This record gives sequence, structure tokens and C-alpha cells, in this order.
Amino acid sequence: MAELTYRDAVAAGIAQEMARDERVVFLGEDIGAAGGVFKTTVGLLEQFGPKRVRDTPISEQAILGAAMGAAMTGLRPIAEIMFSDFLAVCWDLVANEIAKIRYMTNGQVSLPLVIRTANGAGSRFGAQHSQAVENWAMAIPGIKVVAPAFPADVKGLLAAAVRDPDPVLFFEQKSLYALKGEVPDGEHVDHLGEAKVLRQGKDCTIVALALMVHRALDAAAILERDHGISCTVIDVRSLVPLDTQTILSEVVKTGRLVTVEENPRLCGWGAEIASIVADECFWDLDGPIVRITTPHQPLPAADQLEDATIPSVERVVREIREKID
Amino acid sequence: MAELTYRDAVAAGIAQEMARDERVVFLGEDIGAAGGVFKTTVGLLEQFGPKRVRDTPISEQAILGAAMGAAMTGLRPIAEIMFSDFLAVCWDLVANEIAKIRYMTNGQVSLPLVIRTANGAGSRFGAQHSQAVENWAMAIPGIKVVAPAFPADVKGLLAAAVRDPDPVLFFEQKSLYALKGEVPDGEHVDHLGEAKVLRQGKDCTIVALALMVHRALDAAAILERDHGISCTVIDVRSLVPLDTQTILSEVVKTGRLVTVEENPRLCGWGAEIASIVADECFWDLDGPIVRITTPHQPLPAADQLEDATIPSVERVVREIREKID
Amino acid sequence: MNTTVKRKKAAANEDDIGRDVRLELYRMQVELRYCEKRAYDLFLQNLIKGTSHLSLGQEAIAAAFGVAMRPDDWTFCTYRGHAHTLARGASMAGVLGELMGRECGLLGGKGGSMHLTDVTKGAMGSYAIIGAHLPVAAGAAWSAQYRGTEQVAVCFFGDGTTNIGAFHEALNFSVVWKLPVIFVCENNLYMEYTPIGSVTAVEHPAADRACAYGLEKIVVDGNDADEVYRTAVEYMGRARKGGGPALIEAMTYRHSGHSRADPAKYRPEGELDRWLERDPLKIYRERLLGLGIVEATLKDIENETLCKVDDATATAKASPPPSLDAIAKNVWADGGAAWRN
Amino acid sequence: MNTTVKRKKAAANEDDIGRDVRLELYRMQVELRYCEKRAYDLFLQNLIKGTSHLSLGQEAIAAAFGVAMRPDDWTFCTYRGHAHTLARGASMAGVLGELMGRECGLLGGKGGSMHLTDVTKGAMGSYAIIGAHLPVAAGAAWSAQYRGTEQVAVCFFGDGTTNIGAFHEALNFSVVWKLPVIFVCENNLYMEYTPIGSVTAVEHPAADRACAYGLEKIVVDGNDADEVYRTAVEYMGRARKGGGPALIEAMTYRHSGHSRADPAKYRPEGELDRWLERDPLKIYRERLLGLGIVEATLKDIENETLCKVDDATATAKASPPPSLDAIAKNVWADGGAAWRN
Ligand SMILES: Cc1ncc(C[n+]2csc(CCOP(=O)(O)OP(=O)(O)O)c2C)c(N)n1
Ligand SMILES: Cc1ncc(C[n+]2csc(CCOP(=O)(O)OP(=O)(O)O)c2C)c(N)n1
Ligand SMILES: [Mg+2]
Ligand SMILES: [Mg+2]
Repeated sequence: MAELTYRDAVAAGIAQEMARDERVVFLGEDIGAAGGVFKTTVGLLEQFGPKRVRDTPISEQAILGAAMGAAMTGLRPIAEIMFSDFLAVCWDLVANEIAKIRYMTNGQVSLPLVIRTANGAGSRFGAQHSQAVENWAMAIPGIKVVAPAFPADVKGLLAAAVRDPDPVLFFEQKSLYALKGEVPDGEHVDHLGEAKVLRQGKDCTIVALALMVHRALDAAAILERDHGISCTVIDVRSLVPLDTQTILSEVVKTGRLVTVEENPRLCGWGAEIASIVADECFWDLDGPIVRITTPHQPLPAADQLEDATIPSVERVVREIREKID
Repeated sequence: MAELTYRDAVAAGIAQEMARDERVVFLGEDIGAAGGVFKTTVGLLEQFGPKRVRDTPISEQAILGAAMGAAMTGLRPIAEIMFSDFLAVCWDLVANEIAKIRYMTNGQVSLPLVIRTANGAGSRFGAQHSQAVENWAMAIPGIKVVAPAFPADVKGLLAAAVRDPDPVLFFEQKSLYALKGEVPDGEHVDHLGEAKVLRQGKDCTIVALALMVHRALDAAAILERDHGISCTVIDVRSLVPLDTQTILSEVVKTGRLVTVEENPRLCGWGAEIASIVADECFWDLDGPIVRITTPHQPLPAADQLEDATIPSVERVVREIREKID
Repeated sequence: MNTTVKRKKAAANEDDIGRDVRLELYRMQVELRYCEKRAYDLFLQNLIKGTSHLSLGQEAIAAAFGVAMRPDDWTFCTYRGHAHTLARGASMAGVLGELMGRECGLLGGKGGSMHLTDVTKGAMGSYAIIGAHLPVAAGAAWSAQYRGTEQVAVCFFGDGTTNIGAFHEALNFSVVWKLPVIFVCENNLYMEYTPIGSVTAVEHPAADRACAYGLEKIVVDGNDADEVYRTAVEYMGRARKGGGPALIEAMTYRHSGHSRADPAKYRPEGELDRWLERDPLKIYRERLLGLGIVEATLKDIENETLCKVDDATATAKASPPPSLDAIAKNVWADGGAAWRN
Repeated sequence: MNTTVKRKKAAANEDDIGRDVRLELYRMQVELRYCEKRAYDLFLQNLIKGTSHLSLGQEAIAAAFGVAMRPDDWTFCTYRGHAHTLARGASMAGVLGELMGRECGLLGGKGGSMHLTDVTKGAMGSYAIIGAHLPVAAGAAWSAQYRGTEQVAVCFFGDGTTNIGAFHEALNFSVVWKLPVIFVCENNLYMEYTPIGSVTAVEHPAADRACAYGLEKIVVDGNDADEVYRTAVEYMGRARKGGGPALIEAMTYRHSGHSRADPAKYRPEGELDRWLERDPLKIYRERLLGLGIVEATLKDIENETLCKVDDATATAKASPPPSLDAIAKNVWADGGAAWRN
């Protein structure tokens, strides 16, 4: 196992798939010559050449349209949308075209494509460059939605996304790009739709995604050590398909559910999971379902303000202490 | 009280506000000379002239941008986006600009504007012209979200939206345009953020929006008459601000919550309400929270398929019978 | 930049196109016309439930491109796409069945009138959100370029579509990447009900924008199938050989309203009559007669086509509504709709 | 359509602009330069936490428009908007404070470097999503037109922005409605790191698109404050009187990288040096000396400006971080963030 950063795992995943399948092509803004504004795609242009790694104009609709048209006709494109906030400028392509064409044509068209994008807060970029919008994507039927928390998952899930016959929206966490972790050597392909239980407890099940997985793990450690509260921590990893079985069976064991979400509160992914649990696990619950989210508001830019807005380890600890037991 | 259609109540609401306030202007595609593709704005051009009622090119970003710029500088624009599905082509303006600028500028900018749009299924228009996307809007902090079910509410809430100092996304229900109902004579202004209890029961609280309010009422009548199940029916009317107090207090009385949503399941507005209830009313619940939604998939076009996809009265009756008591 | 307006007219009676192709151009126009008229009748019989947008009056464009295209070329069109889909050889019963929401429909009733698609014929979809399919067509062209297949993507859209952002992005992108894609603007003078001239900064909504992409300004008579055919052959040929995209504006007119709900009252008195004089079928029929093709040949084509439309209608009518099982099928490539385990 | 490239040059030594305005143009450029340099220093001192996009090398454009605009005109600019905001008279301490995330910041620390706004000075916001503010500027112009105030909206953006859909929609819309809005493309030859020429179908990303909207092709030397000033005066004057929008492409160059994270290694050898020769401050200083303004006058301006920047820096540094109470403020017009009762 090599140690890679989350950032380098992106390039490693893309490279693995491009090397293996000529149909995999990659396009986006500043991704080639510059290696990406987050340096996630350094070396790909050199390795695969300008025919397969293509810099584009600032034309997000054209980028996703091109990916869609190419995917319908036999390629397996990976498109980068630089910041997930910018999905808004090409949301029609995501929500109305890419997500729907297979269904509308009754299966005539397949779209094996991946849209990668940098998601989330923590860089003091302000409200238009810091959003966690995984819930926007989850709300759209017809696209799969993945958000890894660890370098190994970046590589493995990205490879799985590229091989998947359906469109996948792949959220990379900006603030995790520098995170290091072990990544299996050689070909590494994971599975979409499997949540992972990272820690097993008995008092409460914490369900988290991406950056919030790390905060949940830290909080769980503190809760155990300092407060005698023992938590299960689940990394959802994939919002669509959603591994409800893992979530439900862990909630049954602890009797409590806490979601930790970076998205602003209303209609966040945690609301969906809460509603599933409140239906299917109702009789196993020992107390209220708690959602810890960014408050329902835009993000401020200044460092202290931003840090105090998205869920922190301290807040997770505090809310669980107040609300569990 | 005059009887008006839901459709005519739109024009009545706009006319009332335009007559009263010179700053109210109205723009959109085919809204003027043609009176709107749904004939919701017939007569406004004649009454208020081409300076205030303006047909635009097919340029949704320009329409919302123009509304935003005008609102920042003293006008109170009403913009029409013909079908709510098309919000996707101007989602950046909604989600990143209009919703955020007040916050980002720390209150320097106010946006008293209304975006009206035709929402929902039932016209056999297929997957790109039939969506219920109120949940997309609810997920965006910084915009208010309204969806009336009755002609009187159309007029009253539209007037309230125009007078509101914040941006409001106003969802009109395509399939209700022909619905008739009493509308108060003279000036009629309602309040944003008030849910209405339309029927009081003791076994279950049904929370619904727009078209689904009518289905919930019909279902409640059948449940009472044929099955002895007595239901409270709440018309949410406004998703943001959300009248949680009315919802919570009614759920406390019946001990059960059922949401009836036209949006596809994942991250629907009902998930949010379910999560609030599962937290704040947990100890008052007598059984699982049930969500009745359109399944998480695009909408089919053929009449029988479409009718069998969105929640029907029969389905509401059946699911409540199966799951309540 | 060449700003000359292209007029692909031939000298009188010149038969550069050839009798066989001409007859096929006529046959195709007749087929599109008859089928659209049938769609209208079926609508009056309340057999078509959703909306529908007819190409009556605009058939020359879809027909000419249909005839000019290679079987493996790709068509991308709009909600006004019955003609363009048929012109690629899609089943007429499949088209009418889809409009009627029947099981035999091209999309099994799931897409409806606005989304006709037959991938086996290169009809790569009808898109109902203005502008979206222009970049998608560029993407297909990219894949042809990448694989070196010399396929061309042809993308049809209306005058109103030239004012939306995706138009601009697709055009620039296609030129920069030199993609084999032909953008065909059918200028029928109206958006839904609003005259295009009242909302557009230039006279020719597409052709006057060609300069912004370093492209030739091309305006053709969209009611003259020969002129469209010659233009299609020239620019598709060029694109196939790596010459990059073209933007063609074809002037035309729709005889009916925007959609089935529209009586088209907004048109100035006499406008429709003037355009009916320039009806593409009428023009073409007269031309063929002038070229010495006998009336009987044309009558045969017309009669055969009518039979074809009748057969298709009967097949579509006989087809049952789709089974409700279809609802939960084909969200995903595995055939299902599951979002959870 | 006029395709002549406008060059608003005056004859040598001609003083059509006048000494007072010229001194103000110089002062403004110096102010923008010094303040941007200070921002860079503060970044090196780790006092600026987020990103920041400097206008070093591009000051002539913001300065010339700032001087030419009426106090009640409106500026709309991008994330690269420090200069444009200062040029309207926004508080420098407010600007630096915002970059540093301090309470005294123009936005109380809530917007950051990319969203500088001072509505009281007509600086109507800095927008960080490419293209979005072009239609917003059109909307402001619409409100001026509606109310008959003769105000003008000026909208600044980069070369890369010309390839996004909103550019196209805003231009067409503004021309059709004849709005008093001036679109100013600052062509600094690069998007973030990609040369604009490699992703654009035409040589002049903005000016070569003017034809698509029936507008004049206007290219000016963006490093020559006089040339920009003359152009600004002419087209703003026309717009004020109902003459409609203009699209101006100002050629320029950024001396530093795209943002603080960018060492700008992608530039060809020597390119920066050539542009440093054409540094707008250098050019303008030499011109003023040539026009007979004495060195001491210029030195005074420079010294005074340095003091101003020092003062602003001190004020910003002395300002505390914003109170955490600010987080939940000003989502709504009632000052709060409540979405429920
Ligand atoms: C983004 C978007 N905006 C608006 C519409 C509604 N709409 C459907 S067709 C149409 C008019 C299109 O006009 P044009 O492009 O000229 O095509 P035509 O119908 O004349 O063939 C409009 C506005 C839409 N489908 N998508
Ligand atoms: C819709 C969108 N796409 C991409 C970006 C990322 N981005 C920020 S600045 C920039 C380059 C802009 O280039 P240009 O318009 O020339 O302006 P400059 O930075 O040179 O002033 C890009 C691609 C963005 N902010 N918004
Ligand atoms: Mg048209
Ligand atoms: Mg630039």
C-alpha cells in the first residue's frame, strides 16, 4: 500500500481507468496543461496526450453537453466542473438531460459518464465557492451520487464510477485534498452503493459523509473517552445508490440516529435518511433523530465565521451529549 | 366573493399589485402580447402597457438577471419562468446570486422580487415539462418558497410575495389552473409562512402541498367515510418560511404524520418535515412517519403511466390504511 | 469572414441533384407532411393526449437533411421533432404510437411527442428544453472525431433558440475543437407566439451570429428542398473531412400554431397565405413536373405514402397502452429504478 | 455593422482630457496599484486567509471608468474586483479589512475578497461565478431606463467570460431593450491558466462578438488610461441619452498570477517583461511628465496615496474579527436567518 493524498488519488484513479480503456476521455477547464486548479490532475495530459485530456473554454453547459453526447455515442467521458457551486450554471444538463435521457428513451441511450467536482467549505472562499451541494444531486432521479472521505475511496470509487454504465456525480472534498492515506497498490476498484461502518458503538449511530466523516470520527473518540457515550460511525460514501441496509441495521443496534451534514439544513441528505429511519426503524428508535447540519443560510467568508458555521467536532460532541441519553 | 379560476387569480394578483405600486414590473417569455402560454397573464399588457409588461427572448438567465438587477436598484420585478423545469437553465441566478447577495453583502442589497413558474405533472408533457421541483428551491437558503393550492391563495400569496422584501419563488400548479374557487373581493393580501389546517382529525396528520392538498382532502374524506380513519389535513402553502408550529402541534394531536409529495422521493420537502417531526415530536409519535411521494424516477409521458406515477387519491388511501393503525 | 449569403440555387431545370434523389426528396416531404397531418387528425380525435408540435410547412429541411445524411450520422432535434425522426427512417407506427401513448411507441409511451428517439437509426433524441441539445450534438461529433469515423452530427433547432446561452457555448466549443457538427436553425419567424424579430438584436438570429465564431454566414431557403439538400451535402462533406462545423439558417414557416393548443392568432393578416404560396411540397411538386417527371409518378408516391400512413395509424391504434410495469423500468442501465438496497 | 477597431488616441501632447482629470486618472491608478500591492504584502504576511485576485497591471481600466462615471452610476464586477470597487470611492480600509476578514470589512467579513460591494458608492457587487453579473447589470440598466434617471450600469469581466452562455444572453437582451449598460471586457489574455486564444473561436473574444448583437467592434488599449477614459465618456454618454449598450474590449495583462495560489508559470518566456514595458502607470507617468506636469506633483500624489494605504492598512489591522453573531444575520431583509417559526 502506498500513501497518497486525496488529491493524488484523483489523478491515480483517472490514470488507472484511462490506461485501461481507450474510450475514457477527460475534459474540463484548466485540467490539462495546468493540471487542475486544485492540482488534482497533474500529469494526465503528459501521460495521455491532448486528444484524451482536453482543456475547454469556460462553458460548463458545453462541457457537460459534450460529455453527454460523447457518452451516448460510445465514449466514457470524465468531465470536471471546477467547483460544485458551478453545477448551477449547467444544472439543466445534469438534472434535465443527463439524468433523464435513458428513462425518456425507454433505455435506448446509456450514459457511462462521470462528473467530478470540488465540493464543500473550509477555504474561506465565500458563499459562491464553498457550498456542499450533494443534496442538490441526490434530489435528481437518474444520477448516482458519490462523495468519498478517504484517499483509497477516491481512487476506488472513481474507478467504479468510470466503469459504471450510468452517470455519476462525483463530489471531491476541497478541504480533504491534502489528506494522506493508504491506497491499495495496483488496480483498485470499489463498489458504488456501499456504506462503511468505521466504528462500532452502542449508544448512537452517527451517519456522515466526506469531511463530516472525519469530524464524526473525532467526535466519537471524544464522546467515548470523555463522556462515556459510544457511537457507531457510518461513512455513507454513496448517496445514490444508498446503502439503507447498513444504516438501518446499525440504527437498530444503537436505537439512535444522528446525521452530520455539511449541506445547509433544508432538504439535506440527512433529511432523507432520517425519514427512512423514522419509517422503517421507528419501533427500534429509543429517542429523537438528530440532524447536525450547516444552518440554513449561505456561508460567510471570514475564517472564524466559516469555521463557526459548518458543523465542527465540538458541535457534534455537544449536540450528541445534549440530545443522546 | 367572486369565483375565479386558479389561472385568473394569477393575473388578478399581479394586476392588484401593479395597480398599487409603479415599481412592480413584469417580464417573461410570451407573457405580454400572448397573455402567457398558460393564459395566466391575459390582459396585463393591455392594462399596464409595454413599459411594465415585457416580452423577452428565450434567455432565462437574462430574465432572472434582469429581475435581480432591477430589484437591487429599486424596482419590484415579477419574472416568469414558463415551466419550473426550466429553472435548471437559470439555477445559478436563483441559487448562487439571488439567494445569496443579501447575505454576502451583509445586508447592503435587498431583492424584492418574485419568480413565478408553472410546476408539476398531469399534462402528459413528459419528463422535462412536468416536474415538481419545489424541493430544489427549498434546499437553497435565501429564497422564500410558496406553492398555493387554491385560487384565493394564489392571489393572496402572490400579493404577499410581491410585497415581501425578499426574493420569493412562487410555484403555480399547472394542473390546477382550471380549478375554480372563491376569491375575496377587493384588495387581498395573505401572509407568507402560514400553513392552513383544512380538516381536523384524530388518527393521523396529512401534510400536503399544491395539487397534493386536493388529493389529501379527497383521501381523507374516503378514509373517514369508508374506513373510519380520521385525518387532519394541512396545506403547507409556504415551504420557506415553514410554519413548523402548526405542523408540530397537529402531529402532537394525532400522533401520526404522513406527507404527500409530488416531488420525486429523495430529499423532498416531506423529508425535511419528517426529520423535524422525528426530532421535535418524537415522544408524541404513535407510529412510523410515512412519506407518500412520486417514486424516485423521471416522469413518463403516456397518460396511464403518468397517472400511476404521481401519488393518487387511491394510493394515499391505501398507504394510510396499510400503515396507520 | 465571408459575409455573403449563400444561395444554393441551380440554374433553371438544371438537374445537378439527379432524378432518384429528387424523387426521394419528394417522397420524404410527402411522408412527413402526411404523417404530421395524421397526427393532427388524431389529435382532433382526442387520441393524442399530451402536447405536440408539428413541422407542417417546414418539411423540406428535415427531408433534405434526412436524404443527405449517411445512415450512421446522428440527428439531434427538438420537441418539434416528428419530421426529423421520421426522416432518419424511424418507424412511423412507432412515432404515431408514441404520440398516442401506446406500447408500440418508439419510447414505449415513456417519452411522448417531445422526445422521439430511435438510436438504431441515428435519431439521437428530441430535446424539449431550449438549447440543451446543441452541446450534446457537439459531444457526439467529438466522439466521431475521436474515433475517426467520419460521422457527422446534425442539430436542428428554432430561431428562438439562438438567444439562449447554450447556443453560444455550443457554437464556440464546436469551432474551437473543429467538430463535425452541423447546426441547422429553422427560422420560422416565431418563438412560441412572439415574433423572433422583436426579441433578437440582429436580423438573422443564427446567420448573423456566425461571425462571432468565425463561421460563414449561411442563409438558405428552407422551403426549397433542393437548396437545403445542396447545402447539407456541401457542409456535411466538409465536416466529415475535418473542416469543422457549420451554422445554417433555413428560412421557413410553420403552417399551424406552435403546439396543438395554439390557434396562431398573433400572425398578421395574410402572412400565412403568402407562405402557403411557398409551401415546400407545392414548390417541389411543380419543379418535378417542370423537370419532366410525370404526374403519375408523383401520384404513386403520394398514394403509397398515404397507405403507409394508414398502416402506421392502424398499427398504432391497435397497440395497447403501455403496461404499468414500464414505469419503474430503465431509470438505470440495469433496467430498474432502484436507488437503495 | 461597423467593424473598424476604435483607437481613441489623441494627437501627441493634445490635452483634450485636461490636467485635472489627468491628475485624477493618475492618482486613481496609483491608488489601485498601491492598494493591490499592499494586499499582496498582507497575503505574504498571512493576514489574508481566502483567495484573492489582483488587478496589478490592469489598473488603467478600472481607474478610467471610475473617473468617467457619475456618482450615481453602477459598477458590476468580478472576483477580480478590488480595483473596480476602490475606483468608485469605497473605503480602502473596508476593502483591506474585508480581505483580512475583519469586522471593518465592507461586508463585515461575510463576503470576502471575491464579493466586494459598496452600494452607497454604486459599487453593486463583485460576482464570483463567471458570467452571472452581466444580466444583473442589464437589470440595473433596465431600472435606470424605466425610471428615466440617465444612470448607466458598467459591467466589467474577463476575456474567458465571453465563452459562457450568460454573456450571450445579456448582450442580446440589452441590445433588444436598448439598455444603458456598458460591457467592458478586460482581455488579459488568460482565463485562469489557459490562454484565451486556445479556447475561443475568434481573435477578439468580446469585440469579434459585437457583430452578433449589431454592435460596433471596439478594441482599446486597456493600459492607456486616456484611451479608456475617452471611450468610457463617449459610450456612457451615448447610453445615458438612450443610445443603448456598448461592448468594449480593453487589451491588458495581469502582472501577477490568476489568484494568490498561482505563480503563473504557464506564461511564455518574456511575455511578462514585454507587458511590464507597457505598464499603465509607467506609461501614464511618462505622459504626464511629457505634458509638462512636474515630477514633484506626481511624487506628492504618490506619497499621499502611500499614506492613505498605510492608514487603511492600520485601520484594517486594528479591526477585530467579526463577532460570531454576524453569522446568522442578514439572510433576510428582517436582518435574521429564520426559516421557520
Ligand atoms: C429553456 C426553455 N425556455 C422556454 C421553453 C418554452 N418553449 C418551448 S418551444 C419555445 C419556442 C421556441 O422557438 P424556436 O426556437 O423558434 O422553435 P420553434 O418552436 O419555432 O420550432 C419556447 C419558448 C423551453 N422549452 N425551454
Ligand atoms: C461558471 C464558472 N466557471 C468557472 C469558474 C472558475 N474561474 C474563476 S476565474 C476563471 C477565469 C476567468 O477568466 P477571465 O474571464 O478571463 O477573467 P480574469 O480572471 O482573467 O480576470 C475561472 C475559469 C467560475 N468562477 N465560474
Ligand atoms: Mg421558431
Ligand atoms: Mg482573463
